[in-house]
Amino acid sequence: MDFRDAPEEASFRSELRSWLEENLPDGWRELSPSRTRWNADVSREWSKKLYEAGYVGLTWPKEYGGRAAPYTHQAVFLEEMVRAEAPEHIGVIGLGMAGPTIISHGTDEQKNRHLANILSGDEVWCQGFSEPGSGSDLASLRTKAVRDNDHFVVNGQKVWSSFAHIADWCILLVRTDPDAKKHQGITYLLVDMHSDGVDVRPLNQMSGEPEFNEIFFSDVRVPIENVLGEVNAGWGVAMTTLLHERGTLGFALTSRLEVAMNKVVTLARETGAERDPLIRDRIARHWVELQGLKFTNYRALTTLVKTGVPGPEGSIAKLFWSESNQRLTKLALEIMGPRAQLDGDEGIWDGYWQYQQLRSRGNTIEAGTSEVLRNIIAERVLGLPRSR
Amino acid sequence: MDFRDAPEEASFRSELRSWLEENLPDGWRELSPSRTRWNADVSREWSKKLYEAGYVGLTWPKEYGGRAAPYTHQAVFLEEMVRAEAPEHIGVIGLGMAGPTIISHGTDEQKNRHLANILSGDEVWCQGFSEPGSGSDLASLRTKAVRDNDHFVVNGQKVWSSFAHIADWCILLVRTDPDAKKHQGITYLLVDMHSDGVDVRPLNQMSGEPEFNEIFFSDVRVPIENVLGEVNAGWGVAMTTLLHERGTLGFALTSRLEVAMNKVVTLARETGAERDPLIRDRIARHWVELQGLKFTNYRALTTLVKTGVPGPEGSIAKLFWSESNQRLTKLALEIMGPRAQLDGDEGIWDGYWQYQQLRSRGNTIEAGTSEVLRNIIAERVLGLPRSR
Amino acid sequence: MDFAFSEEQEMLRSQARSFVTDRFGAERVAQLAETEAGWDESSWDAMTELGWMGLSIPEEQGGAGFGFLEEAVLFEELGYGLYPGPYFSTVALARRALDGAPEQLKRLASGGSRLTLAWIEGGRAKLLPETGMSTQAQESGDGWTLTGEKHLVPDASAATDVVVVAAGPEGLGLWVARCEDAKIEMDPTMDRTRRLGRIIFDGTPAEQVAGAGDVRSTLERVQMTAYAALALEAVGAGQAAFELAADHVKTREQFGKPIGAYQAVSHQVVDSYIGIELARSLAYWAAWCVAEGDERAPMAAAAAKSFAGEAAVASCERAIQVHGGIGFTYEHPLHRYYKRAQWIDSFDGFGSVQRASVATALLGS
Amino acid sequence: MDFAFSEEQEMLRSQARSFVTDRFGAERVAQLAETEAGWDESSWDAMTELGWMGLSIPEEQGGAGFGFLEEAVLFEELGYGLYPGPYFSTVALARRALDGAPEQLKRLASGGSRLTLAWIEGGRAKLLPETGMSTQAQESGDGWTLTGEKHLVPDASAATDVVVVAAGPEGLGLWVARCEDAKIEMDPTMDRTRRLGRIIFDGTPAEQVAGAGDVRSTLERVQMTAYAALALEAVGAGQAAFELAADHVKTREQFGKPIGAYQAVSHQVVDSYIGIELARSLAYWAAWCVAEGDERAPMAAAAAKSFAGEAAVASCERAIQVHGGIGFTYEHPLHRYYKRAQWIDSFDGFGSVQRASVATALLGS
Repeated sequence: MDFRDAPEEASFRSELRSWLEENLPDGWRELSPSRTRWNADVSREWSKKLYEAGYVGLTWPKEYGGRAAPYTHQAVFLEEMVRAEAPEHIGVIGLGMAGPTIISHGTDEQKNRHLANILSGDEVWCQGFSEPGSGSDLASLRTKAVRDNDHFVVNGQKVWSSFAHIADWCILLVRTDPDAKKHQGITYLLVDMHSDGVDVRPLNQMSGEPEFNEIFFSDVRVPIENVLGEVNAGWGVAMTTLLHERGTLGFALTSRLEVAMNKVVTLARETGAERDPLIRDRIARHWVELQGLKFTNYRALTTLVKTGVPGPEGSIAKLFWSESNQRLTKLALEIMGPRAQLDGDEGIWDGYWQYQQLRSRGNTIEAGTSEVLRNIIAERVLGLPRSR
Repeated sequence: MDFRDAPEEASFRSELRSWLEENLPDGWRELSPSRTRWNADVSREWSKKLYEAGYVGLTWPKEYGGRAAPYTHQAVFLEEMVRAEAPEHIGVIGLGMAGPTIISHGTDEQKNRHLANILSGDEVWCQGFSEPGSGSDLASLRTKAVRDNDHFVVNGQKVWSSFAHIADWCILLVRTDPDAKKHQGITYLLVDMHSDGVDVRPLNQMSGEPEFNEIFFSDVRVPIENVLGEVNAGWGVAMTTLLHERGTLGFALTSRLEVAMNKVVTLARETGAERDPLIRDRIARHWVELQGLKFTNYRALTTLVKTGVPGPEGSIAKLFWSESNQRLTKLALEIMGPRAQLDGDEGIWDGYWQYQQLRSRGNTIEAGTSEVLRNIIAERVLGLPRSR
Repeated sequence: MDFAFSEEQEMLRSQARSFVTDRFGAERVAQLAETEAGWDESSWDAMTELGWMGLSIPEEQGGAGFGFLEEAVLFEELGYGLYPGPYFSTVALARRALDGAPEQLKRLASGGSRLTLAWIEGGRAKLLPETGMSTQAQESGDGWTLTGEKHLVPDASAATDVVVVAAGPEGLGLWVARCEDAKIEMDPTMDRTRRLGRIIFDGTPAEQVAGAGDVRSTLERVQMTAYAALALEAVGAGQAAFELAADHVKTREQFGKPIGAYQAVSHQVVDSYIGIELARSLAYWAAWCVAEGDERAPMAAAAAKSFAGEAAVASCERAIQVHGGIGFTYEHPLHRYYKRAQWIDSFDGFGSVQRASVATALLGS
Repeated sequence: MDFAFSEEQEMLRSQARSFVTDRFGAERVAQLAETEAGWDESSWDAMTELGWMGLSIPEEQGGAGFGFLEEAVLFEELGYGLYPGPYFSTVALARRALDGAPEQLKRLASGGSRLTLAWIEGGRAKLLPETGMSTQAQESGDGWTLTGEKHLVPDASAATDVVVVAAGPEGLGLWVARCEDAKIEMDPTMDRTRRLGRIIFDGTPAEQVAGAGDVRSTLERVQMTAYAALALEAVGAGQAAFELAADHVKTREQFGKPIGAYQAVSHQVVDSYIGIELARSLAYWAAWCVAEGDERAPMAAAAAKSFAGEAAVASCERAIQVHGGIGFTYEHPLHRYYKRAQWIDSFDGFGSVQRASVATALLGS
């Protein structure tokens, strides 16, 4: 056990730290604790820069543009990104979900076509899993694809799709055998979002801003070579995606929580709430929780490095993060007292926390509701009987 | 709406207050915040005194020794008992469960035989419902009774029976038709605990003290006239008992919580913890919760007085009380800091809180687990679908 | 001992329920929230005609001569319907400072004014100011003028008149000014149905309604009435969210069953039910104490506001959770109840601020 | 960056697991808890033979020359097995004050002593005393004597020697005395497997082990080591309760299904799993920081103790709940884990006390 950097980790860290200092967009730090959040152009440019410097896809195989570095470098990378409060790569879905699934299940052609583009940010991806009628019960999906020679023709509707409005590609689950059992008639497609018949409509979230989208598919033709895995065997492929969504992504989310935690400390100082013993106790509680979560991720990572399989503790990350983030953003509002209602320009930090707090309510719904994640831990990690 | 006493409530209150001042056992108040809790002899004597003064069975019909007073008098009674920190009547099971069930379902003979004795404390009752194999799933009970001319012959085992070691009578659920459906072969018996073949063994609880008992029945003969309600129709009768256990008793439990709340305030003053803002916030939170619970009971009571049916809010009482009492007793230990581990003579107040805190863990299990009570509210009050 | 509203009060409740559901269903409230005004001014006339403005105003000033208990019924129902308009600022805040100003009460009862209260300045946010105020009242001829800037004034743009806490020559006092004589700038507020704004006074003419001798007791009355009113509104809003949740989980199916059949879902709905019922009991108790001038009124009102604010927020959060994604969208009404609940929760400080008052009453300071 | 114990440490863990499960199963612990001594003295010799007493003691004093990370493995496993005996008081408390007393370390490594620490007096309970002490150390010939009374001394009756915080002529210091030279009175303690007692010194001969110059830093080291050790024990005890719960709900049936199929039950078990896993991560981090003398050690240890203590208590409470009545009985082992978890939680103040230190590190005082 050693929490210090090994020599090659230390040199990677120092190289990255200098790089970030030199390359962060001008005025980024000053900008960051404001409501100004996500700008696709800035983000694309930054993603490219990160990629060109070799910081994207650290653990991916070299032949697809990665660096084949050990997983611990990814942890160092996230820590330094937090320290610098650097913006994230635009390709959250591509890097965290589509990419790893293509690495696991893709043909050489699919890998060559997509993986490097995902890393560079040239291909932005979105996810087409959920439907209005199938939320937690994903396998009840009804978007259908019918074979027409060397194409599938897709019709249906997907929902809660982040980035779909700027996405080039979509990982899409469709029903290809309506007569098969629920889990056995599903196929996993890679769909060009610029195809005819794809219609993206933004869905505004509670805060009023769009982030999610609905995607409507009307006779969209998808070439047969864009099937990922086998026809009608898409459920297993989707499980790979979800594993990454809840595992690897949970890891990155913990870094975001650390950024938010630091901002709460700053807020408490700025408002004088740091002198309130109730606030102090809650800040300390959050800090302790955050260390617990972070080091739990590291334990799972060590197991992954040593055995090739992540430790079962990894299943905790997304679940605990989401509930912790909800408590933390609410604490931020409480620190503001009666000013908590002031949003936008007149609010503290341009309404940064007002947005974050409302946004956080989605955390326990998206990417597996907390109810479903507890079922999964109960059944798959603890071996308890099924509850459905 | 009027939270003040109506004139007859006010005169009842003042008469009772004077009576309590004159009649409380010597030194009772000084004794009460110590571990010295429950002494059957003192309790019997006190129960008799209360009865003779006309304060037991306030709402029961006059022909059975009651006072036929409005339910609000019962509320005044409980408030004054709290104010005086007076000991409770010994017949908790008889007054709260057996008595009301006999009033609802009993024959005239059963009523005449038992009700006045319950009020006076001459008959102490216990409950024989739970079995080792049937906890929440009460209807799976297996203690059986076989008809033998004008008797039932009972064999089996009951558990978690408070007062059984001093009880004269038991309300007992037995299976009389093993071939009927689960809920349809059960009979409700009134059993003389002094019968041959009844064996009571104390069960020590976490604190080390006995309170519950196991009761073993070996060929116990129960006369046929001791069936309450009809043979094989005991499930419905048992529902009456449980309704009272969770409703009326929950009401009385709130009074106990008020006594405990006052003691926590005293403890905080004695230890200086009253100056700790974290403790102050928690004490205030408890006080607020307690008022919420108390006035919710009063609302249910008003509905009962006006319509003859208690309001649905009554279902909250036992559930919320149990969880609140667990938090309150834990707060008391935290107030003590490192001294929280000192039990008995060397502990603060002779280990009063140490006992109360351990005892409180049973509150969410006995008389319907919190899980079962939430199911009941979900299904019966809110009309949600069954979850079993 | 009687814990029920009278038949007349229950009739008022039905009237109010019809008013909000007929005129202010979820869709209508959503539309209004997106307009610049943020409310439907014609509703004020309708409510005046129903006699609601003068409910607690004595008959000699054109009111109905009832008390806060009647108004309590309205607060709960207007909270249930998320009524957008300055009823809270008028009746729970400003009206409580006007008992010594019969002409103002007459105007209010007749529908001639809509009011709010301005007490917050930069850096000081408590309803009961400890000392000083930078907003100044100066004598000018036979009247007064006000100069200074007030923040976080509820429904500032919907009000015609504003009661202002300011520093006069003799100390703190309360003055009423016309909004049209001041400059009003509305701020972006999370709850678009109850907005906050700034009012800038610059030699604005005003009439004094409370002097240094009774400003503290007046503001204490304002505070406890506001707390009780907000607790009632919170009960209404929390109840509405709870009902949406209970209805949704009965019908939405996943894995072949309505999701209300899963305990992880149904028990959340039960906890909302419990929270709102306890909050209701506290709010009714507080309302009665305020109406009767009971000595426990300040403590009861603080207790009710802290508990009901948090219970309503929790009820909305659970409702959003059991709705899944749809409950998280702007188009679904849930977020509007949530933002109102948060507005209430944050008023004059979140729950721990009111619990600190309760603790002082229980334990000393 | 490596978050795993070494192979050697894992072997030590297996050894410890066998030791506690073979010699100290739940029934045996229950028997011992009811005896007057409260523990099995012969276990000390066995543990000494296994080399556990000298794990972190330098080889020149007869130890193994390892560090706290090896001891950390033992604390977790002894917590899992609820080992009754003065290992915690010896190794986590007293041993940390003896680095300047090589003869004492030699005796300890050879099994010649069992130790505890006495720091609490009536009215003052913090491990780091702010000022003064009524217990006095006086020079007497070529040695010292102690006079005074100490409270809440862990495992006082099982120890042979005690390290005492006392006031000497130069200020606070630490002295070691023989327990047989003092008067020991054991107090009824909720956790019967780790009892607290009073030690009364009346001219008791003693040897000084730390003077005014380094008493504070020594006690800080004692405190952080104790916090880390207790966090590890809490993880062990909480894990044991969690396992009992998980096993029970898989087999206990109600309404025709194992109760673990009901989410109201299974999700409680999941929350225990999560709590214990996070606590474990914190405890390992704290152990490493303490072992390495990392600058974050005091903060990490305080964080781990506050979180793990509460997580273990919660794990036991959920385990009791899902067991139903049987888990609430004295004959079931659960209450013993629960009482140990509460012992840990209350040590040197409940979690909010350690969080206050964390807050000071984060926000200043």
